Amino acid sequence: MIVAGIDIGSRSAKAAIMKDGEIVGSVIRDTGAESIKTAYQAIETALHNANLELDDLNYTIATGYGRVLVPFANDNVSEISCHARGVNWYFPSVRTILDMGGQDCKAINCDDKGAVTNFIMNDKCAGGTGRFLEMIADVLNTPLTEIGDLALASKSARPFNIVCAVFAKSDALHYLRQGVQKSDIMAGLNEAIGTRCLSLLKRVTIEKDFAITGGIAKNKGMVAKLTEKVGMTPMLSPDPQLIGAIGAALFAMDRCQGNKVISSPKVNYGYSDGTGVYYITMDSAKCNGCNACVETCPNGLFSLSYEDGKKSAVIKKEMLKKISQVCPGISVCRNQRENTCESVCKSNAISHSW
Amino acid sequence: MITAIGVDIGSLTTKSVVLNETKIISTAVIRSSDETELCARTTIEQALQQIGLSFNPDIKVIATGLGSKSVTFSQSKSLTACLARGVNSIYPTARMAIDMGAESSTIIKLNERGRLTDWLSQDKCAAGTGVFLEQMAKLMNLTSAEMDALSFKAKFPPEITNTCAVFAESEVISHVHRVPATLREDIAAGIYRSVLGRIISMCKRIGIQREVVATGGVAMNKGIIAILNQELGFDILVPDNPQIVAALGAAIIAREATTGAKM
Amino acid sequence: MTTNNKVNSIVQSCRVILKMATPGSLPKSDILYYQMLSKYYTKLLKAKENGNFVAAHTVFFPAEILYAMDIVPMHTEMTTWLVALFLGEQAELLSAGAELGLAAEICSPHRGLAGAFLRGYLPRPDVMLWSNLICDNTAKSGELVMKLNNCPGYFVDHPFQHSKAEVSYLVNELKGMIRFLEEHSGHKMNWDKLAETVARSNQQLALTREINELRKLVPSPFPTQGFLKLLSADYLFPGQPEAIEYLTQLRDELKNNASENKTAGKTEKYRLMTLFLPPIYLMSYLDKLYQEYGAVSVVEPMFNSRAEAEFDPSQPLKSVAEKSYLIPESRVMYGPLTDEVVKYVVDSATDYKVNGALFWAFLGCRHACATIKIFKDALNAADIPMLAVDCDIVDPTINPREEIGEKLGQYFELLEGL
Amino acid sequence: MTVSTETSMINLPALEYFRSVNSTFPKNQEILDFKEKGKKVFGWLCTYVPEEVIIAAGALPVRITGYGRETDLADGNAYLYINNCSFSRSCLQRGLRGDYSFLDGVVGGSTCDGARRLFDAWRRYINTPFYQVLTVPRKTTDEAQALYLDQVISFKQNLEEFLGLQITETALLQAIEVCNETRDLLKKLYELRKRPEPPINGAQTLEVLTASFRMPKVNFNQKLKILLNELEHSKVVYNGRARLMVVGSVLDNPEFIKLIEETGGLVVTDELCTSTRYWSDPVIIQEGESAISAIARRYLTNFPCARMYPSEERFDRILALCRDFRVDGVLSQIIRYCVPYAHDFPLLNDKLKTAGIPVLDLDVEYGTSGSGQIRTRVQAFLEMMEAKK
Repeated sequence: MIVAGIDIGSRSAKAAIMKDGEIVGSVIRDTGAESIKTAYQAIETALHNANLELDDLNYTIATGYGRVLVPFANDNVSEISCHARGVNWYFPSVRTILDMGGQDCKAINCDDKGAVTNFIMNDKCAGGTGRFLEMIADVLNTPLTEIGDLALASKSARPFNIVCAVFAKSDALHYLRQGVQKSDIMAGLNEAIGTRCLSLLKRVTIEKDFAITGGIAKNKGMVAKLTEKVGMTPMLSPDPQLIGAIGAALFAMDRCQGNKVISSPKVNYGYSDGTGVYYITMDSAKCNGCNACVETCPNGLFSLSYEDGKKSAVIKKEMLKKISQVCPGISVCRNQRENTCESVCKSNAISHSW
Repeated sequence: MITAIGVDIGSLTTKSVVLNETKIISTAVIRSSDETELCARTTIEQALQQIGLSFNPDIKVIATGLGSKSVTFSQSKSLTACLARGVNSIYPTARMAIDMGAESSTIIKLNERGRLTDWLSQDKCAAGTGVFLEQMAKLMNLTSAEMDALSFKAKFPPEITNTCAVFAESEVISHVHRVPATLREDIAAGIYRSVLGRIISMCKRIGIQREVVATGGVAMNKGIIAILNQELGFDILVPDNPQIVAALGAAIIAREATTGAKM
Repeated sequence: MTTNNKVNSIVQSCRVILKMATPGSLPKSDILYYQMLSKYYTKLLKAKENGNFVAAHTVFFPAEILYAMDIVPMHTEMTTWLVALFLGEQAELLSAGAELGLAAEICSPHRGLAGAFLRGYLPRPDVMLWSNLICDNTAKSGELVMKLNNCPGYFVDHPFQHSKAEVSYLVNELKGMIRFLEEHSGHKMNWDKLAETVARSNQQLALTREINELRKLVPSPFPTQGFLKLLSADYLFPGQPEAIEYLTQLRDELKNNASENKTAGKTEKYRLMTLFLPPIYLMSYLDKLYQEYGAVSVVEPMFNSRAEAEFDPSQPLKSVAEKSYLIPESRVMYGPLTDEVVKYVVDSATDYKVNGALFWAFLGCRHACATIKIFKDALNAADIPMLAVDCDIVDPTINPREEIGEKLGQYFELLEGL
Repeated sequence: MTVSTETSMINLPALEYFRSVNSTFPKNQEILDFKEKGKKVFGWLCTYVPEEVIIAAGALPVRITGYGRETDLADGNAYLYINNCSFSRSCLQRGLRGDYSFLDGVVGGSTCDGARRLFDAWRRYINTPFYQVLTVPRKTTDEAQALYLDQVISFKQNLEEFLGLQITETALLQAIEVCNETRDLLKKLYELRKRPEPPINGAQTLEVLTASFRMPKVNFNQKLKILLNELEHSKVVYNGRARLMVVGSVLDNPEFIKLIEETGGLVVTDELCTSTRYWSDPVIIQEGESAISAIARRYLTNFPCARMYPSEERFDRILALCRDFRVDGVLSQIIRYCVPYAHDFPLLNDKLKTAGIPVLDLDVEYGTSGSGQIRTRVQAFLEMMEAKK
């Protein structure tokens, strides 16, 4: 059985291919502007590494910020559940997880099955997140991969009161001006971020074992700081950034017992941007293949597909990446003509999110 | 002959103004570096070179801005005081000034005698500062100047809802990459609006009073000034070289200290 | 809930201060002040073994009634933060509050208060008493504390406005509290004792007024942060002999200083109005700073009662109710912000001949900060510049003290320029 | 959820109408028509203000709300302070920008610090001809009720004086009748949501509630009757992965509920100033009691806000709602700096968890339509509940 988990994060996209419970291919790449393209590129590279093809996949689960609109995914699961599940696969004893992503930071509790029992997430401020560290690395002109080790060399950390990504930057500059060692600046920042993470962790229950996921787990300085703050040595998986994708793949595995696929009948097609996520949901379970939508849509978005003998409407493959250009959204469409894909669908199999 | 020099050390640029008894005889603006002391000296020397002179320690120097206290050859004065003095010397009728710097915005109020009576500055969060604007311009592969020029063409500026620079970044990116993409001029204007929203809020907090003057590097952007005028509902005054106003103020204070004569 | 009572630290600190005091190094009033503190907390510490009944209560609470009933009071906010300060454990108490699930937007003193009970830093009270003076935080604190100590409690509902009906409603609330206390403590209300207390409250008000008059003198003979001691005297021993003794001594000293033209600081260049509370953990730092610039706080209209009222000992309960309306906080901060209130603040500025006003914008206090614009506009109209300084009154991590010092420095420079 | 809001819109014109009423608020056609007739409009803020008295005076009560969406609060921040809740800042900004210039008066209650200061600033910087803030006790004892009656009577008298008319007993009785009918109809609407597969979802319900503060009650009642009838015959039904309840203070942006329901949950009930706390209890006139005293009692003893003491009553009513609507999980949406609700959270959280109902703590700004983060939190919450099953 071959399954895939794909994690479209705000800054990077990851994919993991699992064959009979073993990881056979994976990839980590930057998230481009169009999450759909990114998704395809990511999965294709991962499959390529395992010399497999898209059609070989029995089941795919998407997670992360762009999870709702991965066209080839059978379903999506939140990154919180996926991280817990992924960590549990490596370390069943873990009960407390800290995940630091590009723009957010999460504290998670889970049980011995890797099921989430409690979680908390940071709010509107990006202070003390992955992006934050990128900016700092930029100021100290030290590669992101090295700033961690930098802090370890520190003798006297400098205090940072603000964690505003941009302003910690100017504080750092200020210190540089005073000729403060980069290591001491970095150590100070780690202290500030560490405190922030700890207060987040305190809002769930801190019980052993403790694991750190996300890019941050590669940052030795932060890991040391967190070990000190939390008072537990964290479990670190070989590729902490991949955990979410692995978790998703594991969920995918559950979904197809044996080789029989129980896929969510609903698939979302659409696009996302900073103003929100926009998608059309097609429910193949409800669709009776009446073809009305295919005839009605003025932009020829739909076509009928035949899967295991059942006719059901889908969005044309060539249209997948053009939805934002082709479909104006149902409310607009409804005002333009009296028949829309939704109104003609007697079985309510089509719905728009915008 | 030279009577006094003022230096304003910003996070991005360092400015100096050289005065004789009656007027400005030279100015210089250089990029700030990590060594404050060196920075201050270099900009002064540059200003002096332009008029074929070199620095002599007898000249009274007053420095303001970041780390100005640490400069050995000068006295330090607060930015607000220098701004007030500078603004008043250019526009005696000014009652309020909006200084938009690289990493902080400061609003000052002056009384009819041109004395500083109130100020408000925000330096806790990057939203609404020069760096923020530069970052946003970069996202659209524009220089601040290009973004500014574009902003005039804006027809339907979108509302940039995120104030946190990091989130605003992804918001702008999304506008850029949206199909069909939001026009860059509209995005630019949208960014200005969100920045000015915060600045005007600060003005209202201490009470808007005309005439209002705009200073600081950001004020060199005609586009942002145009929108500021719109939002305020009246035209604000912008000196020819808004960047050096604080340095000018520092210089004047220095001269007053030496000659006791007021400009 | 653990029991590691830390109130002792207050008593010890007072003892140390008093021990180190060489003749003349501390004014007699200060000695009385620290004796007052240690007396209050010794009583609290000994309460259990003396078989006393302990009632915890929130800020601006009519403790007169407790004294009249021979019940040992525990001022929760003040006790929490004295402990935190003397032990430097602000962070600990705040994170304890967070563990309880109290959001960061909740005022830090009250987050810490709950934290202090969770950690068992404060002794378990026999009952919890609280009221909605001065804010929603005070109004909501009680129930959580009751749960943490699992003790009974009584909430005194303080009405918003000062109408006849509202005063009698408040009197009724207090009656209810007395019934509640009699039932749980077995103590009877001693009305004569309350009457005496009220009589002393008149004396206390009179003394406060005298002291205020002295502070109007130029230069002011009264030290900048002294008003906090005035405040604590009323917090701990309202209408009690201890407060009277302290205030009398203080007044005499001030009279004396005034006659010898002694100033509070070295010089008096700037007379300041203080609005709301400065960060209490910065007091000594601020004192130095004020000295350096020759600034003295001469009036605190939000925290220093100078009401011209006379209470009627024959109506003790009504008097106690009326007193709660006289607390400036309840007029300036809790009640409607009428033109009279604004005028009261502006007039104080002129009466006390202030050059400028400092508003300590404690971000945890929503209703205080919301008045900044209104007071700024009113004071500026009277040509008095007002600076609002963002701060947290107990949490040092919010605004570094250098930053605050920098701002004050700039402000004094501004005053200089005028 | 199997059906999106829009689909069902097509068969529910009455709902469309309510939506149109909300879309142009505050100056919507209903209000303009009312003013056309030369009648007065009074803005009220907070559920403790008795609408009946305003209606009995022949005037239109309109609930003051903010923008109903997250937006730059430049003026709100300037005249209040960032640590006042975004709801009060949003309302004040609308006032400052003249959006409420059509109001002849504003009436509020001394309910929380945020509201008190909003009124202080409103009185000082926005001149609305009539202005009153009622003292609202935090208890519901007989004395408290007497005090509140005293306040309501003074409000009535001030109104009479301001409008130069008498508010008769009959007028009050009629007003009570209309308002009670609104409450009754809204109750019927909620009854539909108790079904295993309700004909209306949370986002749609919020549209109805929001419209109810923004038009004459008579018109509203008539429209709502039509809607109830439409829903009886509507073939569209909703079901979700879980039946959810939203608790908190003010919420008037349906987009927020929509986002929650997009993740697959179905919002079946709520405990908000803008919903159950608004319509729950009818005014009941007891033997030989005057209308005004019945009104005062109802408003003080109605479904309590977190400001009231003791909090148990609020908690118990939340638990009752959970039971009646068979709620699987509770979303606590607390607007930042809403201290009464923030303070109650630890206690409420305990109560619900002991009752076996999981709680998701969402800290939001007023008017938010929900970010990707909120979507993630809600989805994870649903997954968490499913994993427990």
